[in-house]
Amino acid sequence: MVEKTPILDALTYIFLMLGILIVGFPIIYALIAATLPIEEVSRVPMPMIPGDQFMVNIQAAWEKGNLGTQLVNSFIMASGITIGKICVSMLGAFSIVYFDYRLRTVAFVTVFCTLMLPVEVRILPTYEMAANLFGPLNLMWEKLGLGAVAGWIAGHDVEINLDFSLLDSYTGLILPLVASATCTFLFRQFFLTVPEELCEAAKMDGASAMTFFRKILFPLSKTNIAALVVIEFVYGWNQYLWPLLITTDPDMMTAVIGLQNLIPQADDLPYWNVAMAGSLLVMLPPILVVLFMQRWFVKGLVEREK
Amino acid sequence: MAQVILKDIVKKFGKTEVVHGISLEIADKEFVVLVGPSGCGKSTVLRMVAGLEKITSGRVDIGDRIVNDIAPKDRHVAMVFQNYALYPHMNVFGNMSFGLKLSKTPKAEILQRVNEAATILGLEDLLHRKPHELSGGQRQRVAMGRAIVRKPSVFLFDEPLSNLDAKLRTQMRTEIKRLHQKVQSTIIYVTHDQVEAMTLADRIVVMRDGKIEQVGQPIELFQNPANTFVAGFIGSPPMNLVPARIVKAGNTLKIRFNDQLSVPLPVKEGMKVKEETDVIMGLRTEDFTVDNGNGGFPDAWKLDGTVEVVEPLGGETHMHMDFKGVSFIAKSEGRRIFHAGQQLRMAMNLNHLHLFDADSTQSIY
Amino acid sequence: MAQVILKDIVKKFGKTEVVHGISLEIADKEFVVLVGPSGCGKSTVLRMVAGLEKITSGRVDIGDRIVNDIAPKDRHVAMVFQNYALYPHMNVFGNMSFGLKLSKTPKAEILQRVNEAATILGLEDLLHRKPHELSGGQRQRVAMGRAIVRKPSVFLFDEPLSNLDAKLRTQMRTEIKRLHQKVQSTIIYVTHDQVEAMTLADRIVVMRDGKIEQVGQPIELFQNPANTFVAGFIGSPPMNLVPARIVKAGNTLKIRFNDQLSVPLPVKEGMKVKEETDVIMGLRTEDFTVDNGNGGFPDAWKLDGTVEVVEPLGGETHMHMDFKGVSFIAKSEGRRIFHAGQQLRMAMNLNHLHLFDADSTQSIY
Amino acid sequence: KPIEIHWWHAMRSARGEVCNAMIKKFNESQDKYVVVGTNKGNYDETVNAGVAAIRAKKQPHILQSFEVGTQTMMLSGAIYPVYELMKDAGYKIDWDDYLQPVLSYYMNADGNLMSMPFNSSTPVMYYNVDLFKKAGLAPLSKEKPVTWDELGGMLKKIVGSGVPGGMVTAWQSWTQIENYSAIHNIPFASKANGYEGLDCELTINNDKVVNHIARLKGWMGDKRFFYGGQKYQGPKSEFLAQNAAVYIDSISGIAKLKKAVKDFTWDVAPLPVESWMKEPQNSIIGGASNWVLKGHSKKEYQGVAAFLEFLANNEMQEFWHKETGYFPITQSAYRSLKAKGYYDEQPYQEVGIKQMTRRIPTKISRGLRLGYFIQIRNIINEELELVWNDSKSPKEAMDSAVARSNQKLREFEKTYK
Amino acid sequence: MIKRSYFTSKTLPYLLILPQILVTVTFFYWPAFQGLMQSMMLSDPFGLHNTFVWFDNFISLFKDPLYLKSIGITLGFSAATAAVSISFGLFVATMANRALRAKAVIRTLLIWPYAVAPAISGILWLFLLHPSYGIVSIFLTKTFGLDWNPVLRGNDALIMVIMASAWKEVSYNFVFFLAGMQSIPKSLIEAASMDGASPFRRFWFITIPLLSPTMFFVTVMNIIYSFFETFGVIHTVTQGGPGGATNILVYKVYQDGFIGLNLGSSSAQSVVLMVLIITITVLQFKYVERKVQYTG
Ligand SMILES: Nc1ncnc2c1ncn2[C@@H]1O[C@H](COP(=O)(O)OP(=O)(O)OP(=O)(O)O)[C@@H](O)[C@H]1O
Ligand SMILES: Nc1ncnc2c1ncn2[C@@H]1O[C@H](COP(=O)(O)OP(=O)(O)OP(=O)(O)O)[C@@H](O)[C@H]1O
Ligand SMILES: O=P(O)(O)OC[C@H](O)CO
Ligand SMILES: [Mg+2]
Ligand SMILES: [Mg+2]
Repeated sequence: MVEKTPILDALTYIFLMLGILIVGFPIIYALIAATLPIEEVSRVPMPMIPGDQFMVNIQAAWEKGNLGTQLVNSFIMASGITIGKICVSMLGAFSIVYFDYRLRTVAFVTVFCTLMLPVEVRILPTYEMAANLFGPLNLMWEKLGLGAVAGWIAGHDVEINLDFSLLDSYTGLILPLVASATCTFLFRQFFLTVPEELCEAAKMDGASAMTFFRKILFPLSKTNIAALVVIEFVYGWNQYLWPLLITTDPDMMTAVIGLQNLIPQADDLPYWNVAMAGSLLVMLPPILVVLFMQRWFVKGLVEREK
Repeated sequence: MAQVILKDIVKKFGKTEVVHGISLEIADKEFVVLVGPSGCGKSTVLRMVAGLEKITSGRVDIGDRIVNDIAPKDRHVAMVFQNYALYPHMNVFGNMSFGLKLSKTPKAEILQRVNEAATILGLEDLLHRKPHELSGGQRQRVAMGRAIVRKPSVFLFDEPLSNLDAKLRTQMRTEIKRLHQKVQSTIIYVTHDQVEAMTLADRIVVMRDGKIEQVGQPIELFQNPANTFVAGFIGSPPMNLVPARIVKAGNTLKIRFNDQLSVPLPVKEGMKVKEETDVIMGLRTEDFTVDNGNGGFPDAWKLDGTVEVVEPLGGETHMHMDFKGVSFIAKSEGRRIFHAGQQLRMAMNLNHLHLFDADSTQSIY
Repeated sequence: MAQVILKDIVKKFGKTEVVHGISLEIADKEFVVLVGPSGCGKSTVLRMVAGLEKITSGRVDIGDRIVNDIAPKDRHVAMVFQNYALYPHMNVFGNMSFGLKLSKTPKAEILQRVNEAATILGLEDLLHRKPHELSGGQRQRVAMGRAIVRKPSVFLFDEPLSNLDAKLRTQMRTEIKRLHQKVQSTIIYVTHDQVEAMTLADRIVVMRDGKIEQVGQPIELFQNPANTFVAGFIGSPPMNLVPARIVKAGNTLKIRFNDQLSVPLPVKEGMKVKEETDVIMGLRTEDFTVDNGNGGFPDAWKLDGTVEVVEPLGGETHMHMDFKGVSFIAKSEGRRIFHAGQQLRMAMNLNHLHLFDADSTQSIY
Repeated sequence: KPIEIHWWHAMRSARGEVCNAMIKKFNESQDKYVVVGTNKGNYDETVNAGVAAIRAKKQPHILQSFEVGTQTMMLSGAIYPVYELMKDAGYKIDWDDYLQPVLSYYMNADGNLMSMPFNSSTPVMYYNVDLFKKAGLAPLSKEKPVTWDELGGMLKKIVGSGVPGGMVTAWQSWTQIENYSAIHNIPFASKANGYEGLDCELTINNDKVVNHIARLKGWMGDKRFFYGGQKYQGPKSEFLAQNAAVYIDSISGIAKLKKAVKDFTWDVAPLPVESWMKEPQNSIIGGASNWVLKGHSKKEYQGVAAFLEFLANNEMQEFWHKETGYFPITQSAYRSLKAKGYYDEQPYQEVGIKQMTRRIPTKISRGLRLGYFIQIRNIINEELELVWNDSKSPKEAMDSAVARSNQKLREFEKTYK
Repeated sequence: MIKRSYFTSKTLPYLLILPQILVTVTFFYWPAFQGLMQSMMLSDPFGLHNTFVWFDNFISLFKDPLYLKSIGITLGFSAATAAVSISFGLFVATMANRALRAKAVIRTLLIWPYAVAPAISGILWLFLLHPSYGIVSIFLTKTFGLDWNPVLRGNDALIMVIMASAWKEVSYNFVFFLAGMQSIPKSLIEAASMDGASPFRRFWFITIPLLSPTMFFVTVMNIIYSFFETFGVIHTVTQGGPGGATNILVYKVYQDGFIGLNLGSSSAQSVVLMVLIITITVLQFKYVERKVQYTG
């Protein structure tokens, strides 16, 4: 603005620096801790001068926390959720926005009721669902007395026990988290802003629905996809309660869960240096994704508002 | 062979009918312009011809086929949209060739057709640009190019120029006219800009509220508007439309505006105007002239008035005049300078008078 | 006392200079319109007067004070923005009274001033509406009201009408004119619409690329454009501007367009045009008349040409003519019908001829 | 291809490594079975992982559950009682050879062993010998417990000598209420601490317990006692950092202290008793046992039995005891260690055993068998925290703990009726 | 909602929406239904004994003073987390919006905590605020003589989890506020300054009111975040303690259901949360409908 406000301007920058410092302090502190040997880190107060044990601690964290495997798991889970959500929701939104069919409203309502409901509130039954995907079928079999009917037809007892578990599997880590409408909503919002004429022009050009989707809509959604990639990757990577429950095999655990093993518990030595090194390692990938894809990320976030 | 015939076409969106049975025959190679105020159904009619909108009832023929149930791409029509609807992620070549590619046209032919169209439109150097790297006019041209390459027998334009600024609009108008002369297709063109309609059309279709008000050549509509709606819509500045009453004065009829002001009604052959009817009197702004004594108009056509507002536009000047309580706008040549408050004697050229029935608004004179 | 004086004002954004030393004196109560193509710096100049933009160098006086370092609110200016910039969360009353409230004006006075302004603008019944409950024209009026209540000595308008549709624009134009007559303040008005400029301004300032091209009364600019830029900018359709060469023919001078076409250059007192110079010849479209033998023009001013494109607008017709390879646009009365290909003999009214130097584009005749 | 046997346990860090070593030994000792051990977090988490897995029919073969989960597991209907398992698998086990206080905790009403004791512990008192010396205090006896009053006096001296705090305790409910009650033969709950019926009720709002809590609360005033929290931070780090000179925890703390303490000497003493308790009862056990879960094949159970048998053999038990501090669960292993003179070298290793076996267990000191005990412990913990942070008086807290717990007990009772 | 130019096909739209519906029904509706059933049953931890008890679980839930306390804690925690992160986010965004230069750099420096998992944020803050070795708590104790002890004192613990939760949200809020401020037409601010409003008044009278839609959205998202996603923070830092002082609703669901194995009550709590969230969502949509318009 045009006022001459040198004091205010200076204050602005001072406050900004302060703000950035406050926000950044935990990480700076963690970084320093991660460079110190155990004796230093458990000194009170911890020295603020970085030590030279960074690589040692990183290595300790890597080995102790089984981070190699777990980072890969996190990566697979995060990417799986990202790709799954984007695919499922893009097709869903396409169906809802561009087609007129009898059950459209039903589909719309069905999907969007789930908009803001996090997994946490339905965690237990979801767990059982994941434990046996065919549970409901089995239950129906029992409850509806279909078994008896089948038995009567077959002339002997028919026991059906379909069994397909998602526990300790990537599918289990991923699929239940794909069940959310946020992305579908976002794509729907975006599709609604795509000029109708574009679709009409394509129709005049002889494009079928899927051609339009592949050749026009998909390329146009690129920035939205990029935005969602960031948001969903971070979301997937940072999942806590779900992977905590669904994985039991240490080789299937995700890094954020595995990290708990590095935090000094009541029965360990206070290896905070290793814990911090591990934390840094585990938080790095999503941070990098956010920083490198900032532009899209911000766009995506802000568009969620609409 | 690409005449287009609309027969009683009706369009309903849900329960609301927005086009109420329109019939229209468009000859091969004719340039027809649909005009009318916003929401009157112009686009809807066009889109029914294009096949983008189902026809609720009635039928559309293109060439010698009923096309009601034919897919847009098979109707041999091409459409240019108001916002161009260029595919933003494809370059100009991609945009122009997309339809051909989808119809599996051989590569060589695509190339040839696109180049041909690009030459016609002066787009040769832009083929590799993306739409966002083009100016408004260039985009407009690409949109036309995309239509041309398909060699349609009918071109449909939906307000193709309304996104352009005034200068470019004038220029593109000429280009479209030239294009029509070159490609010799039937064109149906939607606009709400009456200048465009006047300058481009072989015939203008004036629509209102889902109905056709009048169809005719531009000059015909200008000179013989069928009703006040067309009269007010065609011509700029619009025709003065003033309520009046026909009264008897001796053995002639007079148009009486108020107690103080009336003018004689010139007798016309076969005239059906009756006395003591309420009418709307129409007179174009150019049918006023500042009286200099040698216009050759009878004195009864001359009125004394006051200039209220002057709008000098350079080449012409619009004067908001008050004649004894009745307001008219008069146009005058631009180089003479008038000022507000000035007293002027003006002659009305009642040879160009229009009268409309006050109730039905239909022309009665 | 609110004359506005700009003295050599320069504006740089970073390193790019967008206003290159403009000087202008605006008298008290004068209505000055800045016109020019997009990006020429109109808004920037206005905003420097408002105090919204720092002045890089030069000075601005308002009334008898240098205002370079005075805050916007203390300059006694009020501004109406293109998008109105109404506070969406306040109702009309809130919008209009916001400035007064901030300056701790007593309640009673606020009420009185707002009511006064509302009366002037016909906003009495809308005071409790929020901006989004208003039509475009009403918003426009509120924006003006907000300016009026502050009783500024200078009003600044930045394209206040460009968001409105054509009809409303005409109507609001009249209201602004009326407002000026009522409040009697100095007004600086930015537009790129030359009709607005012509009809509103006491004086027009034509700008291009951060410089002033010409300042003058509307009719003056129309009749005596200082250069081809102004000539082309003011007037619609724009003046014909055709390159030509002055050659000697006997003891008179001729304007030669090409081997086959030339017209005599009427001698004018104090004329400085020299032979064998390249010029651009300017002639307005209305200075062509279809020759009917009694226009009183010398034969040498008459040319035979072919009609290439006809644009009948009803009241007038624009004809794109070709005279032996030279193109002109001529305007003709609307009721005569011409058609493309027609041969016509046209008279040029060379009394209204303009000549511009081909290099400098400055008027030389 | 060897048959996989899955074992979910709560053993991590030092103890986890020992577990892994034992598994490795077993796997190398034969080629029919492969045991896969998985740490499922702490005790709570391991039990809930197990429960969830059972519900989902993805249960492991063996699930380690801490003593608190005993009732839950017993009534679950999801377990394969070990006595049956061992019988079915053809092992003849001499159950009498097992430490009786341990066995009695895991036996059903008919005296049959439901789960295989594995890591059994009992709380003891660790103290910092150096700080004691500095405060002019003599080392404590390993046999005869000090009284709480004596301890109070000692702590006063210690704090007076400049140590930031006196005493801290881990597992506060277990050490200060459950074991306090057992040692002083005060019922923790009615119906013989729940052994004799689901309709039992908690009784910890008795004067003795309340007074004990009040005493600790009183000590907080002059830093003789302070609260170190339950997790991450924990009282142990306070002991390690020499912020506290006395530290009450399970004997399994030995493994960790051995590993972690570098710069001071520490020793172990029995838990303090009240001066009026002339003949203190045995302390009760803690730690965990291994539950065999239903739903697997006979062949696999064969392997399970082999593994459990393996874990109980002398060699493994000695190894386990030495490395972790947990009891050797069989008399023979204990005797063998004794015979080797191990306890002469490492006398502190024997403090817990002696404390736990010093008297024949009464119905009250035998153990606890409560439904929803995990929640009840959390309730007690919560209420104690409210005492520590001045929100409630000891009496209020204990009353509320009893009321809340009883509600849980009723719910549990309803569920199983 | 309906595009004018839709495609028509009998099967294609169903095929396209099928994966979404399948996933939603399988992992959302079915579990939700199960949860609802479970909430009306008394069951043993292993699901082998189930008694249908209608609304008993809900009734005892709302009779339970601890549940009511947990509601109170959750509300306080969410309100505080939202207040801290919103006010801080707004403040920094305002500063960043004022700064003429380096907006991109500033954003980069502020945005990354968004990517940090709540659980890790908890660890970081635990490390900073730990009573015996956390640098911040040492600073607080030494400088202000505060007796800071989140292990013992509920309020301190609550403050600790609020810090850890709010920290992460600051960047999220910052992004929205900055975007919101940048979408306020410059001319409005200019008009206000012509009207004589100082920077502070412009902020108060123009920016804040115009930011209200963003503010509302951000508040809703913050509340949802602090209701659910902070699970990781609580789980790593306090486990609901001390004395239940940080036992927010979602943690209680976990604690009663997964640790305490009291499934009926836990499910009833889930249902309560679900209803709550649905209410918030509906409100959110209602409000979005009549959002303040920026232009006009
Ligand atoms: N998909 C639709 N659903 C419902 N009503 C519609 C739809 N499309 C158009 N209409 C309505 O039909 C009427 C005619 O619309 P149409 O678009 O044909 O008008 P138009 O003459 O092209 O107007 P404009 O000049 O504004 O483009 C309008 O009242 C419009 O609201
Ligand atoms: N804040 C700015 N930073 C950099 N350049 C600017 C800024 N504001 C304006 N300009 C540049 O200054 C020149 C003049 O801009 P200005 O807005 O005054 O044009 P204008 O005549 O008002 O145009 P229009 O008719 O499009 O409003 C343009 O080239 C523009 O790009
Ligand atoms: O530390 P542990 O393994 O001895 O267990 C202590 C308690 O018994 C747990 O309930
Ligand atoms: Mg239209
Ligand atoms: Mg401008």
